[in-house]
Amino acid sequence: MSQTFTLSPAELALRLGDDALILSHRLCEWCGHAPTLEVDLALSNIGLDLLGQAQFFLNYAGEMENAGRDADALAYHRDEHEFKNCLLTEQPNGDFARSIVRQFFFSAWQQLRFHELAKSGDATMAAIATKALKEIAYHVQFAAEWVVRLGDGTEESKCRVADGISWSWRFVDELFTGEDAALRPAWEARVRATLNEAGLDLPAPVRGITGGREGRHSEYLGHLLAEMQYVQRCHPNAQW
Amino acid sequence: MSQTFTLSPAELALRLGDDALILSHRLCEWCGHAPTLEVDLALSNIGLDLLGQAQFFLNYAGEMENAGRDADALAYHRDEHEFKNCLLTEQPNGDFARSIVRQFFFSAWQQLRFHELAKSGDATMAAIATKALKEIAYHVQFAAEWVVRLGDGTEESKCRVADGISWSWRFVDELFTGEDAALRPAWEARVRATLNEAGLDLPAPVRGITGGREGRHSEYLGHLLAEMQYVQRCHPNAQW
Amino acid sequence: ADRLAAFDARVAADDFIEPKDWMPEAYRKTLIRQISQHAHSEVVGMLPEGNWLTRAPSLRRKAILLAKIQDEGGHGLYLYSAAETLGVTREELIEALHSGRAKYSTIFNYPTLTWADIGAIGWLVDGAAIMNQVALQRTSYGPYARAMVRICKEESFHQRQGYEALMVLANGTHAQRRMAQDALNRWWWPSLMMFGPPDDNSPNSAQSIRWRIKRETNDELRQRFIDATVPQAEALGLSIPDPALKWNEATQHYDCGQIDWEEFYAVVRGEGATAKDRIQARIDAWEKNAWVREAALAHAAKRSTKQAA
Amino acid sequence: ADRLAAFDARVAADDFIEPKDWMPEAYRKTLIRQISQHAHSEVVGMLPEGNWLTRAPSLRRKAILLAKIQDEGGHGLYLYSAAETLGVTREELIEALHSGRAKYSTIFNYPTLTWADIGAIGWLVDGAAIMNQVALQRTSYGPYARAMVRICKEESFHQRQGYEALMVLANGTHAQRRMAQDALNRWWWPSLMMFGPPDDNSPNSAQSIRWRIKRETNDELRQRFIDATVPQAEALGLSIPDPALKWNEATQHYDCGQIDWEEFYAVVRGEGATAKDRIQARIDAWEKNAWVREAALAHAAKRSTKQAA
Repeated sequence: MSQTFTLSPAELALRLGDDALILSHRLCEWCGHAPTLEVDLALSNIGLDLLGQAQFFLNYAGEMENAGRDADALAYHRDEHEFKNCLLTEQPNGDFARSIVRQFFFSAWQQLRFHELAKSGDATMAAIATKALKEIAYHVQFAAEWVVRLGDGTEESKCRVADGISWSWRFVDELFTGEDAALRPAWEARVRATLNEAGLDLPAPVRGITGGREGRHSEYLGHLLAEMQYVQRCHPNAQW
Repeated sequence: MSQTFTLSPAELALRLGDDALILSHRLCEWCGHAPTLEVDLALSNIGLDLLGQAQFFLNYAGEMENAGRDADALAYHRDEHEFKNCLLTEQPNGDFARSIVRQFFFSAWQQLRFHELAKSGDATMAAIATKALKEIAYHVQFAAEWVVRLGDGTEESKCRVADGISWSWRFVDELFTGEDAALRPAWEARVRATLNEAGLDLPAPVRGITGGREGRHSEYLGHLLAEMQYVQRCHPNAQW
Repeated sequence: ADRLAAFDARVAADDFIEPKDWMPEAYRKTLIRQISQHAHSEVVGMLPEGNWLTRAPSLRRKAILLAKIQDEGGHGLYLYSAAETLGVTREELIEALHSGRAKYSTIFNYPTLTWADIGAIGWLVDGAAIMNQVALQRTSYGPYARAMVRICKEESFHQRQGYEALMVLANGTHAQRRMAQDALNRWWWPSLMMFGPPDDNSPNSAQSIRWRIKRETNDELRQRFIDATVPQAEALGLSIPDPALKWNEATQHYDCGQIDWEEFYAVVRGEGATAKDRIQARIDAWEKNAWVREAALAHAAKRSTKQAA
Repeated sequence: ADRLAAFDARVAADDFIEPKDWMPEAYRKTLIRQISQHAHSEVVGMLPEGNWLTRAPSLRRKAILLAKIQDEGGHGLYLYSAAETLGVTREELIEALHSGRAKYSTIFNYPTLTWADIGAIGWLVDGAAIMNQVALQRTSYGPYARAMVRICKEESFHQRQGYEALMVLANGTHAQRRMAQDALNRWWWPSLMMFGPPDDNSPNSAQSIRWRIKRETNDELRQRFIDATVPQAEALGLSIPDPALKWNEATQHYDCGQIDWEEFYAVVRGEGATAKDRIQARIDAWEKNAWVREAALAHAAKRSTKQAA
């Protein structure tokens, strides 16, 4: 199943671009509905950063493919099985705890992954990663602080954040397939530190659910794409 | 605003077909999620009846249009502003009380409207209406019984059904525009009888919200159509 | 001991046991487990198909799918009723499902990702279910056997509809053919797992066969399913995703590759890709609508008080 | 009386009143009402645009829209802060919004039905808002005036973006041009209503102008908006949905048709097409997430206890 070792740069750009695209879409769903105005703005901020990353990666993936597709063509005119985002990013928002845990797990992974990518021989990828790392540092901090607040808040918030962790934990394995496996110890250390501060433990290992990287998604992605792509699909030749 | 007096048979078939199509879609959303298995089956049943009506009316509308469009073409390839369903049918399910009130208001209107239609000089429309009336009698009864159960059940269910009534009440005016205005007294008598049995009153008049019959919808229809039409829009020339 | 011998003799003679008849406690328990598991499977099975109701690509297909799911809910109802004749309530059975004590078929813990999955479920999943269930029409417990007669009839119909839907895709556009093949790729192995663990690892089988709760072994049924399905796939022009699959002239059966039993047991343990989503959907439907059931009970109580007065 | 005279003199001299300065109670109340209504409008205004975030037809447009909505949330924050300097808490203001005691701009009770509505809102709604607000940069209350400087700058930017988005549609396919015209048809009259009732029916205007909370009358501002907007519509090739609209050489202004004030007052009363949806969305966001705010407070309390120990 693991194909990371032979990953082409175009495939890697597609994966990282789809991760950012899909998670930014989920963050858009929070807009106007967050617990406070300040949190609303912060989630929009993260969403905007991810949307920017998606544009860079997908445009570059399109360039490498050299078939005349730009980021918009890739975002709006691929079918579900052509999307390569990890399953974690497409999971529904659930309550705020689920969304925050998803963000924390993902951003902490992105931070490590992009740190490697910034040293890549591919100058474009390295430049995208370097720019993104400044944004990601804030995403990790924001999400980690909320994990701590919720874990060390009320009984209810502790329950909810624990539920969020057990929901997302099943999708962690997928982040560490192939050569990314090497990143796992550092990721677990980072996550453990925050969970401990929140009075929570790292969950026991579970059977990981994978497939996103090969285009086999959860049932949620199809609904997301139906909404995201609808206008473009109805007007295939229009400019916007 | 009221254009019912000059309504062409094709436009009428479109309106009645869209009503049935959109409400049956909402009922599909309940499938697998209803309060009991029995209710689940009953809602599916109503949904199936309405879906059948939609097919008859839309196929007939397509025939009259004489431009080669059948019911599928009309359902899957029209844009939002071309849909002529009343706003009541596109309202979100909300809780069970909202859905049941929506059904009761709509089915009670349909019953009166189709009773007239069954006497129409247009033999096709009359036949569709006659067949549908048998189904509708059951829809009205099912919904009315639940309105009574909820109104005369617990404090909570009474609150919820009252909320459902006030949600849907704003869309009642639209049902009685043009020549359909003559149906209103009979409809109000029917609704009042059930509400009284449920220990509830007919609400005070409010400013009605209209527009569906002219293609100006609520924000909900666009999301519904994105989901309903997505596969067809992605594969415009495929057979299914 | 006399009662037991009489019971065994009746069962061995293919006689039906009825609710008021004496039966061994183990027989009763096994039946409750099996019938309720079957009922839960019907009800949970509404969800993966329901996932495509709102996106069905034609009005005709949408109506067929809605009617099919409705049939499944109906099967759930007959089966819960059959289980209730054994002295449990539907609420107890549902509570066991929601708490994870009761199981349902592992197949429903896989996601439906394209419209082709709806065809594949009809063809393969209903096909496998029929293979499993056809013998149950003559199972020893009367109410269960009678429920199965009706269920099997409807499921044959569903299977044909599923196969026909897939046929349209297989003869359709490039994208549709891809969808159809992809669906077969994803549903083939889980369908084979529906027959349960291999015979050498199926502890309850012998007793169940003796009780006529089962009439053939898992491996026998699985083989029959493979033999029936491979030519159907060929007729569709689709490839079974098993490089080891080959007709064996000697046995007059298809040989096939190794099933990933590790995956099977993980899904049984509740670790399937959509297990958490499925059970959460059921729990939500039950808990968020509790007020509706309470209202109905309260109203019925008021009404009977009124009538008594 | 001395204090009042001094206050009036300062205001008349276009001096800024600051939070610690003495001010008449009616002035304070009027300001709280006006600033909080403005803040609520920004926050509720996030919803109709947010309705198209998940369907924005290009990544660039999606980013522009998300950033715009974020700006509106930011405006809400500055304005709540400005209102808080007058001695109310944000919670009190939000409670007044949710209970229906506080109002927000009627414009946000109309639905966004196509992507063109997003362009039309930027062009017309932000355009009208700027017309209304530009004078508020010199309003007499310092914190409000300073918030408005920043807000007006961002809203000019939004207006240009909205107009540009609509320009693309107006020059696009037949369907896109239809969308653009339809959006103008639906948003034109509600935009004119944003300036409030006609002067002869606007009881608070005179006092507000004396207090420099307002600097021009509703009708003056409305006329200025019409005069600025008609040529912009012409440049787009779109028609203003008002058959009575005509340039008047004598007045050097556009004459226009009668506004449906009955509709305006109905929307003010909370009977707009999406009023119930808007306020319900805000209440849901607040109530369903109450546990998050409680957790943050509980955590902060624990932390400060720990630090004190």
